[in-house]
Amino acid sequence: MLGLGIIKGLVETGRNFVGSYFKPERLVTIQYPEKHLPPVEAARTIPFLVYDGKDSMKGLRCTACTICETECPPKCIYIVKDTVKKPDYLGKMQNQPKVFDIDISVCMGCGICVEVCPFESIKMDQVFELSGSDRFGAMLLHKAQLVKSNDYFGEICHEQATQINAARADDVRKAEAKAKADADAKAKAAAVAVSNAAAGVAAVAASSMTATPGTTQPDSKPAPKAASTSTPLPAPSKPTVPSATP
Amino acid sequence: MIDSLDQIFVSLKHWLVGLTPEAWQPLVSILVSIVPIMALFGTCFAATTIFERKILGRAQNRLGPNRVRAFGVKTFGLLQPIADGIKMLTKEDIVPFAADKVVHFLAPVVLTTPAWMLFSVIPLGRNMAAIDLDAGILFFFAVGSASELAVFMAGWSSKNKYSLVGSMRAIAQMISYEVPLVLSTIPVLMLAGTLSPSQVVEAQGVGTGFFAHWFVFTPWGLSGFVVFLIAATAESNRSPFDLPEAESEIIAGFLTEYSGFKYALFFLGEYIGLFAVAGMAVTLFLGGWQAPCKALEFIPSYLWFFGKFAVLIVFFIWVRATLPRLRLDQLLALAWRFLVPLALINLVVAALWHFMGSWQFIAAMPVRWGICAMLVVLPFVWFARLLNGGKVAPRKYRYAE
Amino acid sequence: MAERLLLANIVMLNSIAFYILAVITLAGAVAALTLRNLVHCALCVAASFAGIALIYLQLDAEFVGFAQILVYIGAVAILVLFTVLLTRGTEVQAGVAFLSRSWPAGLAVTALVFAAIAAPILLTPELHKLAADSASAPVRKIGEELMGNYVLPLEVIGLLLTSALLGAVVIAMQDKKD
Amino acid sequence: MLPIVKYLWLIPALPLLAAGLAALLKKERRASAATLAIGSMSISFLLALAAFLPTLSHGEHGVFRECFNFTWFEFADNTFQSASTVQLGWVLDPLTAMMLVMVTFVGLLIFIYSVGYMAHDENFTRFFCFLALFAAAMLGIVIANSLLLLFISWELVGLASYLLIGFWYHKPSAAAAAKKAFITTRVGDMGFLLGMLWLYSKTGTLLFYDGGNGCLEQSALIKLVAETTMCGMAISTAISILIFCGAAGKSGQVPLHVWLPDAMEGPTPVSALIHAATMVAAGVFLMARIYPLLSASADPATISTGLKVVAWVGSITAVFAACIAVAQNDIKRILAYSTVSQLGYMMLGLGVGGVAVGMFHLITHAFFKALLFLGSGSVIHGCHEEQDIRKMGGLRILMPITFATYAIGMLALCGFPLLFSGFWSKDEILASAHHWQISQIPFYLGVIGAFLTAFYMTRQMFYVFFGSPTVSPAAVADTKAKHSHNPHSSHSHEPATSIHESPPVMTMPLVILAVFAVLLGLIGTPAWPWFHGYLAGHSPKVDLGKLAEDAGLMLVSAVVVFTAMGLSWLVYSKVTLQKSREVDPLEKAQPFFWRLLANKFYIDELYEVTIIRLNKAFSVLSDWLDRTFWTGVVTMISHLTVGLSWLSRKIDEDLVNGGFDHGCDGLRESSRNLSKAQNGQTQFYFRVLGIAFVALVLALIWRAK
Amino acid sequence: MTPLTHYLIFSALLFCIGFAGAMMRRNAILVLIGIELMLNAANLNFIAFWRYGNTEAISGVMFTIFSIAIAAAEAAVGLALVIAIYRHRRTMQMDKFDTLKG
Repeated sequence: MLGLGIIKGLVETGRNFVGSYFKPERLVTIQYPEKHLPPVEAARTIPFLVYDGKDSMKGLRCTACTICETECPPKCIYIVKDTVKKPDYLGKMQNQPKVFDIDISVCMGCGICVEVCPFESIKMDQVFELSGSDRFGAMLLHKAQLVKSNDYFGEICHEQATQINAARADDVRKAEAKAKADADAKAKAAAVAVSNAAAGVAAVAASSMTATPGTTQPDSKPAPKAASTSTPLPAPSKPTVPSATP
Repeated sequence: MIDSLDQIFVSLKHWLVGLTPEAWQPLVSILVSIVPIMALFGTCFAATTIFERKILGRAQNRLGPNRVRAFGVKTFGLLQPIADGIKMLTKEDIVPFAADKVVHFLAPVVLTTPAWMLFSVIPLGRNMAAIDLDAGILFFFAVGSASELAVFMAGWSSKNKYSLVGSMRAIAQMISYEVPLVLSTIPVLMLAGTLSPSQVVEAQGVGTGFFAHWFVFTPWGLSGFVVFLIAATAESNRSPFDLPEAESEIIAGFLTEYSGFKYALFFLGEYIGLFAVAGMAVTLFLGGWQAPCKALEFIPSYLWFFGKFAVLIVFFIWVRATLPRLRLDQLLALAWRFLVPLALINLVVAALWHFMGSWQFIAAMPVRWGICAMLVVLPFVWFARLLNGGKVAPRKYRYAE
Repeated sequence: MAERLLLANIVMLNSIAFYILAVITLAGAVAALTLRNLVHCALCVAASFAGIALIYLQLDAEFVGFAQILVYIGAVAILVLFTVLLTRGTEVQAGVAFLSRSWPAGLAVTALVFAAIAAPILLTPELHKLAADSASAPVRKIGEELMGNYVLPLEVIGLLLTSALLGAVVIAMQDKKD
Repeated sequence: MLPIVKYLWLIPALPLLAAGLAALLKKERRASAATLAIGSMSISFLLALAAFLPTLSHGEHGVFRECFNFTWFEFADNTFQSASTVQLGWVLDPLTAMMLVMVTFVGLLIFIYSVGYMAHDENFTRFFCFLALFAAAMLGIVIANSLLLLFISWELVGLASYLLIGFWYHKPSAAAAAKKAFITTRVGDMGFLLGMLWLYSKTGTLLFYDGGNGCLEQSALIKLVAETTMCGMAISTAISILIFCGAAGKSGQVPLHVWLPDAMEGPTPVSALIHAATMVAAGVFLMARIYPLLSASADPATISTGLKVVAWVGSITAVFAACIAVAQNDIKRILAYSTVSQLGYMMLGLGVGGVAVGMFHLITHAFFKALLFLGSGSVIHGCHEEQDIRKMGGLRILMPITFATYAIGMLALCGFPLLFSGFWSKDEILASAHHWQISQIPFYLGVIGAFLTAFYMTRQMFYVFFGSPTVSPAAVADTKAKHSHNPHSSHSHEPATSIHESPPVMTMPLVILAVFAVLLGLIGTPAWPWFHGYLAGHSPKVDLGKLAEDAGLMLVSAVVVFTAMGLSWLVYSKVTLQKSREVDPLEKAQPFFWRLLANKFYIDELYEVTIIRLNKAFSVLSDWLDRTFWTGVVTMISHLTVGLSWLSRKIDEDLVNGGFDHGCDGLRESSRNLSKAQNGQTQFYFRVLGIAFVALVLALIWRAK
Repeated sequence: MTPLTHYLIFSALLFCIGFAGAMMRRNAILVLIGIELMLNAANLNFIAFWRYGNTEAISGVMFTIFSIAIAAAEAAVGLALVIAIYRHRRTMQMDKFDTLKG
């Protein structure tokens, strides 16, 4: 009969009304500014740039390859290459961005930049309190505002960060082994000719290899030092292109 | 003592009018009636906005607004209307470029003015109708129908397809539901024998002894009341009949291009219309300001009126919290295939009830009740079945359950 | 003295009200028949109807006034608006004359007609009379008349309205063949 | 008046309503149609019982009789003072009550049976519509207190019979049979109609009983008896003989019996209901109803000519049909001739012994003949529409219930002594015939008929139920099981392969009818003739001595029956065991007589060469007259007319039209000028309106001045 | 205060405005509106005469009530006709509707 369903519905909402005063656990509302919901790993808002180590500018993974700029559907990324290069975690010299801007009022949070980045250098953030009082300027984030440390990434996306770190450590280990093998081969070749000089070079190269994954092994003291010191040094050998991360 | 408490506002008005020079008394008398009504129902409007949101929230296991503070004091959100009001009034008034500016401006005014006028005939207490019109109920429906024009003006002048669709929906809905709305009141007018609201209320006080003689406590009255409530909900464009403003379909219907103060006026007009219809429902079916029995007459009449009024408003809010929106065809089918036939049958039932009132034999009362109740319930069930039609198969869930 | 003053006051207010309403009504009517946008015309005519309803009230004919509002504003005006929308009357065509070709003849005839009505009115001295102080047509009396003397016209009107309703539906219904 | 009398019309009205509703049903609503018909019939049966109960008590004047009459219409005819109205009405007396119970009860059983029998028929709904229509009409006959109402119902019964015989109208034989039945009975009905009109013109009323004014009551009878017509016959006798024509047509008396055997083309329930139990008995009922008229004679001591005619026709029919039945091979045809023969018995009983004797046989016959027909229907149904008894055999094993009930019906029909109802009713007829004053020949004819009846029924039993089936019972049981799984697939034409017992809905009525076929005799034995007392309006006493009085006659009839059955057994028991059953042993012995009998004494052929040929000759004559003589007359008249028209046209065209055309031209010209004012411009009309208004005002002002 | 003449003149003006509109506008809807205005002017006369005459006899009021009802019927049928005509002729111009000319 018409009306019974209506009465059932009224009873349900009536119970909710009364119940919400007596059973606080019924309430689904979070008092937001004071309380937050626990973060969800898959959540994403806007992109940020990841850096390793302490120095945000030196440890920046971005190589200014501009793949993300090309791929970005709303075209909210703006990159200018720097003329100066810097070494990456494998010690190879890479380009670095001079300007890296994202207009987050244009960004739609699709995450395509993250998908296409070959260097794991751009990731999606979980911050959402992004309001600003300036209609135009406040929403245009510059490189300095965009950088966040790999530790932070580990915090918000623990699982993914661990995987990436492991992969990168693996790369380093492989590169080391390769370098060592090369060094051995060279040493053998050089054993006939010059043996003393080669040993010194190999040692330096090895120390620079171990330095990069410093973020994952914060206790490894020589990492920053080695990174900083190894910058001016030329690559000791051709240590294979950093194995393309999936 | 009780009487003077009951008539305190009436005496106050007389005293105030008496203070002025005699030549000005007609004007002053009018003003003294209008100002309190506007103040009172304006406050009601403010209160209803916050309580509606509170109740809606609680009915959906949320908290509702609770954050407005005044000078650092927590008010549990009670000052929300003031904050809203300030926000509304200070917002930019945007008029679309293509809009018909004059009509666009006039629409909220045309909507709100008649809505306020509706209160003038509703008796808020004993001797407390602003004007005791002989044809008050006709006045009520006549003025109430003016809002259709306003809705049309709003929808058409915005030059926006959503607005136009919304206003067309609203007009179709209002015209359709005006028929059962008026038809459902006719039994009351027939049995009360008057078109004056105060006399209708008095007719419901006759013989008040142990049990209230409100019209809602008769078979035809109950049926009429239900039809009236449904039609009133639709007339005031409230959920589940809020198709004209369906946010999820046509943005906000005829309100789409309104902002700021004009939007607030529309908002006000709708709520005032709702109050007026609720007040009319109280007057027609729930005994107006009458107490349910002699023993309770020490409570002043206006308190009775506002008590019933508040119950109805809460009921409207409750319904809004519960029911989902209807489809347009369902809406019109409900009006023409369910409410109108029921209201028409109800006319006959009321006439029967009246004539069976002269029966003298012993079991006359139960027989009268039985026949009338049957004549009300059977068509209800039958039309409900027809309405459901059984065309739609029960929903099957592929994964759930 | 005071009573007479009071009465004079009310009467004066009343008659001022009439002139205001008359001006509004006439303005509405003129606007309705001169504006180019049909929706504006319909809205203006609604205003004019409202003015007439208020004049009825001013003439103490409550019931008729409310009936006028209910029927003309609640129904006829809406009907006109719907018709305007259904016939795409809102599209004001530039360059198409909104007056018929023979409008000067019409104007002349109108003037003649007005003269023919107004002259007898002005020339009949009996019509320069004033109204009684108060009058009322109570609803109950109207109802009794409707059910008594006028019961046959009432029935006929009911039939007329029903057939008009059905006729309107049938006429305006879309042909199935189209 | 008892309320049941006032509402007696409900008994036929309910089936009529059911028929009307069933006619509106769609073809697929089979269950509804059956429910409607059976439900209405059950209610009618209950009402009939309710009507039956009060008739058990006798009124002051002997017989309980109450009637309800009303005026149908009046006409301004001043020839008769009292004849300006036509009245209809219904009557409740023992005759009516007994017939009501019989018709509704047998009808109900047959309706139920039909559900099973017609289960696979496409036009099931239509069938029940017709059945209900028939029941309504039959009940109308029974309750009628007016010869006119009776006649109306009578014709409706004929219509229903026509519809039902031709139910399978796609079979040419069925269509022809229906037509034949309709036309043949019409011949009799002509007499009925004439008799009725004569009666009306003489008495001014057609009501049977009307508080002393009815046509069957004393005052009318005296008037009718007093007048004589040609050959010195009393008018009452002449009228009753005319009405008897109708009865003879309906009841298949010689020479109008020819339609009844052909009517077996209809579905078997129809044969059982209409052509055995009810409709054909309507003739006998009619005779019983007008018995006062029939038996009226100036001198109460003498027997009226009407009764003599009835008795003679009945006795001749009894033997005649029985003879034919001996040589038939179609199971239903045998039963049909048997029916004709038994109807002859009823007429004989009515003629020689009065209402009770004939009606008693009617009632017992209705039950056992309905039983036999339904049994044969069951056999036919079981053998898949096979009706030739020579192709059957051994069914007693395959269809035990049908066999048992059929045997009971057969014994009742044969008049097997003491136990079976047929014995008592037939014996009574024979006894009455024996005591008849006029002649002993009807008695001897009756005895011969009884002998033949027993003979051919035994023959039929042997053919159908004894002997060996063509397949072994085990194999039959096997196919039976298969058959029950798939009832629709077994439309093969090998009768023996899937012969099966009929469903309970068919056998149940058989059992009930069988019970009645046995027990019903007990209400009319000579020792306790309750039935006669009931009809006559007095309570009989049990008197076993009466039994002894008739013992001699009973013995004779018993001997006759046993002899016939024994003879039949001798002839056919051996034959049926042989495989060569195609040639009947009697046919071998007497081929000429056999052929005569098998061809029904060539009655149909006789009609063919006499009446029908005469009819054809008349048609040819009419055709010739039409083509030559009348055509000439018509042609002459038409030429005359053409000449007159030519003259008329000349006058019209030259004289009248000339002036008229001129006038029209003038009118058209002026209209064309005037119509220019109507230019279709609404606003122009407005302007004219305005100017007219101004002119009006000016005129008014000018007049006021 | 206000003499009856004023009402009558007002009503005459209203009537003439309606009449002029009905005569001069090309649009069929406006012609109907003009007719409605004329009807209203007539109604106003009824009420005015009632008010200025014997107010006990309410035939003026009754006539107005019936007149309003008839006007409603007229509007419904008239506008339906307008819609039907528009559907067939695709125009609202009154001077195009001259199929019935003589």
